[in-house]
Amino acid sequence: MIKEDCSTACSLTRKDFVSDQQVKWCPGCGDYAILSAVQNTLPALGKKKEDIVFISGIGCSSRFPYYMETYGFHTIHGRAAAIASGVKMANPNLSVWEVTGDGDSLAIGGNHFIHLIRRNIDLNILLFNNKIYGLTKGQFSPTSDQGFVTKSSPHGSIEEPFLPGELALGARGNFYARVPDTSPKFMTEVFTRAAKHRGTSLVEILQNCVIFNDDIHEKITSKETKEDAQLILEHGKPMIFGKEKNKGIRLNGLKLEVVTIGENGITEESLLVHDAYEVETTLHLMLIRMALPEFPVALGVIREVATSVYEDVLVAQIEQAQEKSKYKNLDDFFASGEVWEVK
Amino acid sequence: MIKEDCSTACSLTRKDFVSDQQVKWCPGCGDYAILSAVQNTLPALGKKKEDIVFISGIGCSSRFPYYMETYGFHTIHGRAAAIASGVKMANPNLSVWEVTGDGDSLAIGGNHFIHLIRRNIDLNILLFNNKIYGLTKGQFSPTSDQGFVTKSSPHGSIEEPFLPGELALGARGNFYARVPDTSPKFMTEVFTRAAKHRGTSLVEILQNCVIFNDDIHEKITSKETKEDAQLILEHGKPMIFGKEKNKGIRLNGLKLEVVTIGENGITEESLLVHDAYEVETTLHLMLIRMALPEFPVALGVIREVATSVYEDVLVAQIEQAQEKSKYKNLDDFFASGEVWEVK
Amino acid sequence: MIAKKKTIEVEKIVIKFAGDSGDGMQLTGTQFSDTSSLFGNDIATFPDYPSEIRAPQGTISGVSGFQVHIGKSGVYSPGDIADVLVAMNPAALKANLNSLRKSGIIITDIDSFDKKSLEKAECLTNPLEDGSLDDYKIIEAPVTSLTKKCITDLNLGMDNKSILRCKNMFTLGMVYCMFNRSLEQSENFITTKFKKKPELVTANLAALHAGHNYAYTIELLASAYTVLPADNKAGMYRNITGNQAVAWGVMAASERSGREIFLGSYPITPATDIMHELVKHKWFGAKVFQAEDEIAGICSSIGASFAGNLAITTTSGPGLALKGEAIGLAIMAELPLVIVNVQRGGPSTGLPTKTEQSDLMQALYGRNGDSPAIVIAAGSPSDCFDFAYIACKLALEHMTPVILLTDGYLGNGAEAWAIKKTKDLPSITPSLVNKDVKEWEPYLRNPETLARYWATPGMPGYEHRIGGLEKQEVSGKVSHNAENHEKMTLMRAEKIQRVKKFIPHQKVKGKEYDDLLIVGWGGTYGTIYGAVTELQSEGHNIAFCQFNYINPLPENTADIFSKYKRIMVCELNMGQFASHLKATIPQFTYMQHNKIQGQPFTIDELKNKFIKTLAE
Amino acid sequence: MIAKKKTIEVEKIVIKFAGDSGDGMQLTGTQFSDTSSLFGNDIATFPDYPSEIRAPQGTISGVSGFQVHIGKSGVYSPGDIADVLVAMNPAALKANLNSLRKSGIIITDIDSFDKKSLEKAECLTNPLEDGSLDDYKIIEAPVTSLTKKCITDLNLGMDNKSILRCKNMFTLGMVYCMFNRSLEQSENFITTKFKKKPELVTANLAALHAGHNYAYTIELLASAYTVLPADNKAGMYRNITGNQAVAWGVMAASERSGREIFLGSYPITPATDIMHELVKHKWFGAKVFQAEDEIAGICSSIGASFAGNLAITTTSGPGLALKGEAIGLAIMAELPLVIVNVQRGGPSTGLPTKTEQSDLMQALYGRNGDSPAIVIAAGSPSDCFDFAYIACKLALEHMTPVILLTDGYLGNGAEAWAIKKTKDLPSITPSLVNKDVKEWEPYLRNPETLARYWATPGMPGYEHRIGGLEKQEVSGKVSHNAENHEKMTLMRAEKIQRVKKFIPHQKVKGKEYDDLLIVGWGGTYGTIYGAVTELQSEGHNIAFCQFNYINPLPENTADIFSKYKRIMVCELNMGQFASHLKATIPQFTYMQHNKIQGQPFTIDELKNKFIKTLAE
Ligand SMILES: Cc1ncc(C[n+]2csc(CCOP(=O)(O)OP(=O)(O)O)c2C)c(N)n1
Ligand SMILES: Cc1ncc(C[n+]2csc(CCOP(=O)(O)OP(=O)(O)O)c2C)c(N)n1
Ligand code: SF4
Ligand code: SF4
Ligand SMILES: [Mg+2]
Ligand SMILES: [Mg+2]
Repeated sequence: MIKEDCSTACSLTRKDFVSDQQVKWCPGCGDYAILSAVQNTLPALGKKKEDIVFISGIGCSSRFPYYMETYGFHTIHGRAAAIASGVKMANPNLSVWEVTGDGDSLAIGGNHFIHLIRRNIDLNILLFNNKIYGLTKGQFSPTSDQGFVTKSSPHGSIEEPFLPGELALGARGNFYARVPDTSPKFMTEVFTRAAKHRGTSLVEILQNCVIFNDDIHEKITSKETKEDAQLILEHGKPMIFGKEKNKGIRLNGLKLEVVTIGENGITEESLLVHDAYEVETTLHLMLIRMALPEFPVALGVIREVATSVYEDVLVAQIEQAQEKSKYKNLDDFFASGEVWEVK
Repeated sequence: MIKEDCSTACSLTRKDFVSDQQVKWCPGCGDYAILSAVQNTLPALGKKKEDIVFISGIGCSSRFPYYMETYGFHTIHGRAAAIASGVKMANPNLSVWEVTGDGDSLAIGGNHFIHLIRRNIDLNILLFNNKIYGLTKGQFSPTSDQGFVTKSSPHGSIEEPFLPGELALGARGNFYARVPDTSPKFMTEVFTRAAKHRGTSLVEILQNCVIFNDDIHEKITSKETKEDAQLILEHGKPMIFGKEKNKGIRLNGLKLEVVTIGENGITEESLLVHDAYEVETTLHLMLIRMALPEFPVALGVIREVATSVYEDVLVAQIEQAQEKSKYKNLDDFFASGEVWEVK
Repeated sequence: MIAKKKTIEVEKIVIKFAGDSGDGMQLTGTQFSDTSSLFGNDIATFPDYPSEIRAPQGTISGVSGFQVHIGKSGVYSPGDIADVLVAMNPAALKANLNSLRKSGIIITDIDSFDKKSLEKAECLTNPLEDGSLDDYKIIEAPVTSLTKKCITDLNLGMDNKSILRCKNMFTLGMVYCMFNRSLEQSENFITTKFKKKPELVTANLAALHAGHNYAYTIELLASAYTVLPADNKAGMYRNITGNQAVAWGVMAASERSGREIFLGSYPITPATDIMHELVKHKWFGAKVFQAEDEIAGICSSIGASFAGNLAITTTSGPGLALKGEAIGLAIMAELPLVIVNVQRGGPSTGLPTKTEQSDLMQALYGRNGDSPAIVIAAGSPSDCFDFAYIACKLALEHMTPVILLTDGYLGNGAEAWAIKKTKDLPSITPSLVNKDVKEWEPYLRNPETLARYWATPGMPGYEHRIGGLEKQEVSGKVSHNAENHEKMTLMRAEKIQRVKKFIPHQKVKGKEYDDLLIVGWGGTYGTIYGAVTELQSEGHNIAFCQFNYINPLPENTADIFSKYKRIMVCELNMGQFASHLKATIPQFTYMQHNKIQGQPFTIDELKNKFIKTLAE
Repeated sequence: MIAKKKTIEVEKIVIKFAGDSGDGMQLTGTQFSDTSSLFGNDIATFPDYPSEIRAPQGTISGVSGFQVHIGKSGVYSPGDIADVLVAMNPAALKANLNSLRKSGIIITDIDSFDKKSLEKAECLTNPLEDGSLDDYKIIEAPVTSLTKKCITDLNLGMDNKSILRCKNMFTLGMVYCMFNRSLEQSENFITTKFKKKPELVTANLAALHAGHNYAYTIELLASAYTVLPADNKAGMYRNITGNQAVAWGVMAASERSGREIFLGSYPITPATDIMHELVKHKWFGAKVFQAEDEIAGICSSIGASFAGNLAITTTSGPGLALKGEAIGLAIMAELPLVIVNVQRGGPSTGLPTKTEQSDLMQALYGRNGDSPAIVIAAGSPSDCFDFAYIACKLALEHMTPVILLTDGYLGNGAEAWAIKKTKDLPSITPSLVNKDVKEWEPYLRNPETLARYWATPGMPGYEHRIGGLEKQEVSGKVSHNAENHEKMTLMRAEKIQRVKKFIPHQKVKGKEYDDLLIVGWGGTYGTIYGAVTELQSEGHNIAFCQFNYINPLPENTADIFSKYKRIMVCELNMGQFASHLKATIPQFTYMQHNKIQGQPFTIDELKNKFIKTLAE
């Protein structure tokens, strides 16, 4: 059935982005909150519904497109980045979102992930990091901690986990943000920033899988500890956190340290001020690597650097070639070169 | 024909590692020097010939194993890392070398590359970086510079290149070194260090492809400029370089800078001292990213951090399980559990 | 090595719902049976209330149960023994365990297994942890907490107790999902029943859907595979699923061949359990590597094979597609490798939790070039043991990849397995170099099998290089020579054909020169067997042969076919084995019977088809 | 759309060696002809010295040449026109260009094209850059510098001049590699000739090997494909290689369908040149994406197709193996996609620079599940234009992946192409949604073709979701329903079978009811055609039909087959098309003639085979 073309006539609301499919995640799954946050984000972006595309791989998280009343493609495991790249190159006017999991993007899809980031195609990646393979019922993933016991690692996982942000910056990433699935407004803010950034935006969402890895992010997200455990970064603002808003991050030589304002002569001025636009990755990487219990976990937009966008250059090259072309049309071209006649 | 078992009886020399196959690279190709350096490295390692294995993918560089009188496997494009991982896990006593190109490891093989590094399996990767696909006759590769004109990028490549070292550290790498194919002794030294390091050792070799990308590393390697263009790192030594040995690298805030000893009160003490063993990647990454013309290019072992090795833990888990096992043998196990008898 | 006579019964299934008196099990059972009737099932039910009217909560005497027997037809009793037990607490589990068949499915509320409840149920240890349920398939669902969560989220202002009363609807939703039932009947029921209390309508519907979604998400499979061990030989038995059996078969092959196991794999439904099983057996020295993708899975195995291990990789359809290029490498390098493919519904992601036989052509041809491999298929869950063993034996003795096809139905299905002693299994003699022989080159061959002789890193004097480029015969060096390529291509083909001499002749069940020969392959064994034997006993002229060796086919295949008027190939796909037979044994005409519904055949459906065909 | 009558002549080839008098061309030519005689060739040579005894170096008058005509037999003259020209400097090139056939190969020393030499040769612009050689295949080898490098490295103490004298041996090594000749004869010659000067032996051998290795490394292909345009229709012509033709065919389809081109690809011999060609045409709006691997190549194309582009991916054997899973996705999503596979020798890495037809089964079956796609094959280089065009047309009109098979021989081979006007090509009407019709669902189908109607992002009101899971018919929503799966599987099969109604009937060359029908497919067209027509003109009862449509086969295929006593399938593999025919049209008996040498058939060899068969 063709829906009425309302997208141009009336202004869009959250509901316009809710599809008619029943949402099929486990009750309590963090994916619900993310879905909701995305649906809250889109209306304000000013994109028409028909110009928005969600592309996913395979995994619980990858069922996402079915629930969005936009164009959507639930593809194959690990390949969403490549498919989304094709969509965007084919039609640069589209707002393209890749929805993926830690297994989908960092296990089987790792190669497309790093290459997409390197190319800086203008896509938004929502990486649902629940540190587990949910859909296949609980094996350790490339972000699972060492020692993690799962069905496929009954003696504990042997592997060093990736930090998605670190890997992305190692692949020359220009936009990286981290948000927990427990903060709806924060998610919407960050998703909006990601959408507005031109180039590949990677948002890592700390997502809870209630079934196979419940509470894995609890230390970061629980009501009791979150203020001490989260450092919410804002560009241009000093790095302050804690229940009392009196803790901060300071640079000591080449390392970061947690300090308390008011102790040992520390003032707000002693603290680092977040600069998301800095081209050098040094400080961004330090922020990405901060981990509990020594440090709070850095959240928000950690890096946001504007640089040339793949498809812009592609289109420019095409336009230039068209301007300079000696052929008016294909027949012209076919008839050019060394041609002879048989009579 | 079975060769005589000389490897244990007599001590090995370079010649023992030269196979009977005619070497088939283009005259002048940098691969010759690398082959030679590897053959010079092996005798001193104290490994028997039969315990050494070379695994490669596909590419000019990947023909390498044919020329080594050891065990060797010239596999398929991009998969050497995965195959070498299997070899090492199957028999941890072997000294396993992966020989690969920038296309083989960073294009099609990118996923296996980052996962191997993350797992820290004790392999030595020799990455021949000629910034081109040699074997397929000259397309840009993931390390080619933006704007590079090739058969597949007649209007100039649009892509931001990877820095192999940066990607490896983003994938949690613990050993990374860089050497030019023009310095035979230096290569042998670095290869020896790589072989001795336990865990995944990545050596990026700046290799010249005379046919499709001649002199791409010339600014770094040419006799005239190399002393100013190369910063040769040695653990524990200050970072000095230059024809006059009077230039150095200093830290200024969070950035590196080139200074001249004797000017503005700079002495050797003002300079950074290389610490390859530092766990934090911050400074190593800065060194990896230094680029001409502003900076010299950092060469030698940039990072060498000892940490737990994948197959060590695997073997330990197996040994532990064997000790604790309630089954003496397989028949025992089959007959355990809920068993019943039909009479 | 085909498993002995047995009957497979898939059309009928007995489900027992059991819980505390307050858990609403009667209602749950009734709902399920009502829905099943609407679905077109024959049903018989048996409500089984606690004898005491108000027995203490959580005790065995307080357990209330409702048994439902459903089937396509011919259901005459509520069933003696349950196939599926839904147990809402430890007491319900304990009380009903003895009436659940071995290898049956237990669905239980993991949240109810706290210390107090266990004590009330008089359990000294937790049955979920003490190994006493090893022989069942247990589904531990967090019923209480998920029910709570989904209803609390709705802010209906309900108290905890009322919320918990919806647990039964959560369970019902799960069971509906497992048995492919529609929710509609129960939705209507709920809406009508609580008409006056809209919040209860909302809450119960939410729980029903949540349970359904939960089961859907974690891909619960109803493995409705009931094996009646009709005439088993005397001996020791235990239950085994097809996926377990594959793992154990490989372990046995490791023991007999003296080669260590290496499994490189990537999780994929329904094959993952093979990896889950094997990784438990580190005590046996099995090395299991969860790779970053299917390609790394097979490639690490190829590396391990090169290094001398018994190397395996396991996957399902889409994963096999990804492994094609690497299988070609193993064919060219002539290395032993076992590829287990647990087939599921395709194409593409298809029907991941359903069974199908549609990867046969892919197994035969899914890679570039003329690249023959051995393909075999197991016929039943316990058969998976035998054919995993044979796959390893053929790989190691013939120096080639072997593709073993099973399917979701076999992999998840369980069956009684006559416990084997490893020493009674056929011997395995890997094609290793003979160190006494001075002449060796990488591609020197055993004249009988054409297998090359395996020399592995660590062996002094045998250093050599191999690879994926065409090789000179004998020396194994790279060769671009035209005649040599033809020779080697024919050699690789002949090597696989020679396997015919090492596999058993195909057997037929039935009389020669009967009217109709039914041909099947792999996992449809049980149902076809059931249908044909029933027809035979009814006096029909029908015979049956089920293939386990697909490539090469057994030597006497054409011989057998020549003895029947008509041949009908039955399979769960569009006719892939029929195509294979047409291409390899073209002199016969093959009728086809295909089912492409992600479901196994049923005996009735086959019988009807066969009777009709016989009458034609 | 089968290309018109033509003769293909592959057994004979004319090579001209040309250089400065001092370059040793006579010796080089003699060496090559001597080696070729030893190889068993018939040869005829023609030395062609400069008229002036000591003409100035580097000038046209100083050019010395040596022409060699080699063939299996029947070489009676040194040849009128050369197929390959080895030109050591600009003068040699200029002097000999007019006696080189269009689309011939030029091997030249790029180091010699400096300003001075160009001036001496009276070239106003550099012919390598000014486009005047557009119609030839140019191999620019750095002969001088590589010769220097390899000899200098040996530290023989030779002066520059003596070193440069070895350039001819470098070139000779290259040519030996291209034509698969052994170096032995020339090695012996060098060793004997310079017996007294060991450093010259070393230097010349080094240069010979270096040239050989260089050619080997950069995979120089001798595309010995000579088309004699026997009876071309009147019109404008230009030369085209098969790979070029594929790119142009796609461009024409883009023009006629109004869809922009997207090509996602990863380099692989011998398919890379399609990408190289297409990327030149940014002026035409073609988007070419060099992906990180084959999987990203096809997946980016699938994304582009979803977004509404005419999407293509190109590869060769091992790359096709990697694309299998994604092809399945396109089949399930029912998206238009063209997959071009330029076949090479397999299995595995195999023989990357040789030709073969061994990916047919992979094209038909190389993915999981029952997953049919259209498979077509081009018959000659210029035919690649037509079939690339048809591939696009079928994909866009039938909403399905189409696999186009060509091979290394076609891809690198060149042929005269009758220049097409785009408006004369058949129209292409993509199966787009009709915006006037209010009823639309993602899997609503055109009743005639069964193609679904394509709605692409950017179209308001058509927002929808598709994916790789099985879909409900019409609505396209995810469905696990059993009957629906069967319905959809049959639908996908039927959709492909329906294509029969939209492709031409198969044609036969020859009389009905002849003794023997020769069947071929794809790139063997020219040679089989040549052999059969010669035999026909000699009065033999032989007919011939070459298939371009492989799946589905043309509707009248069985009809044709029924009219011949015997059918013989000739192909460059172990018999894959024969297997396909047996499986799809099982009622006939198919004889086979296979060649698996990485080489095309030759006319003589076919004629002999056919005559023998006719006599049996
Ligand atoms: C080619 C292929 N391999 C494997 C699978 C099985 N599979 C599906 S989802 C998945 C992992 C999902 O993990 P993640 O991406 O973290 O998603 P989550 O379910 O946790 O959201 C796997 C292994 C598949 N569908 N296809
Ligand atoms: C599956 C597959 N895809 C593509 C190719 C073609 N191919 C061979 S080598 C190569 C790239 C080689 O580049 P690199 O690894 O940098 O090696 P180099 O030749 O430069 O040493 C490509 C694309 C192949 N052999 N197999
Ligand atoms: S299994 Fe985990 S990730 Fe998947 S839907 Fe359930 S809670 Fe969410
Ligand atoms: S093409 Fe380049 S990389 Fe390859 S062998 Fe020749 S010089 Fe070396
Ligand atoms: Mg996950
Ligand atoms: Mg390279």
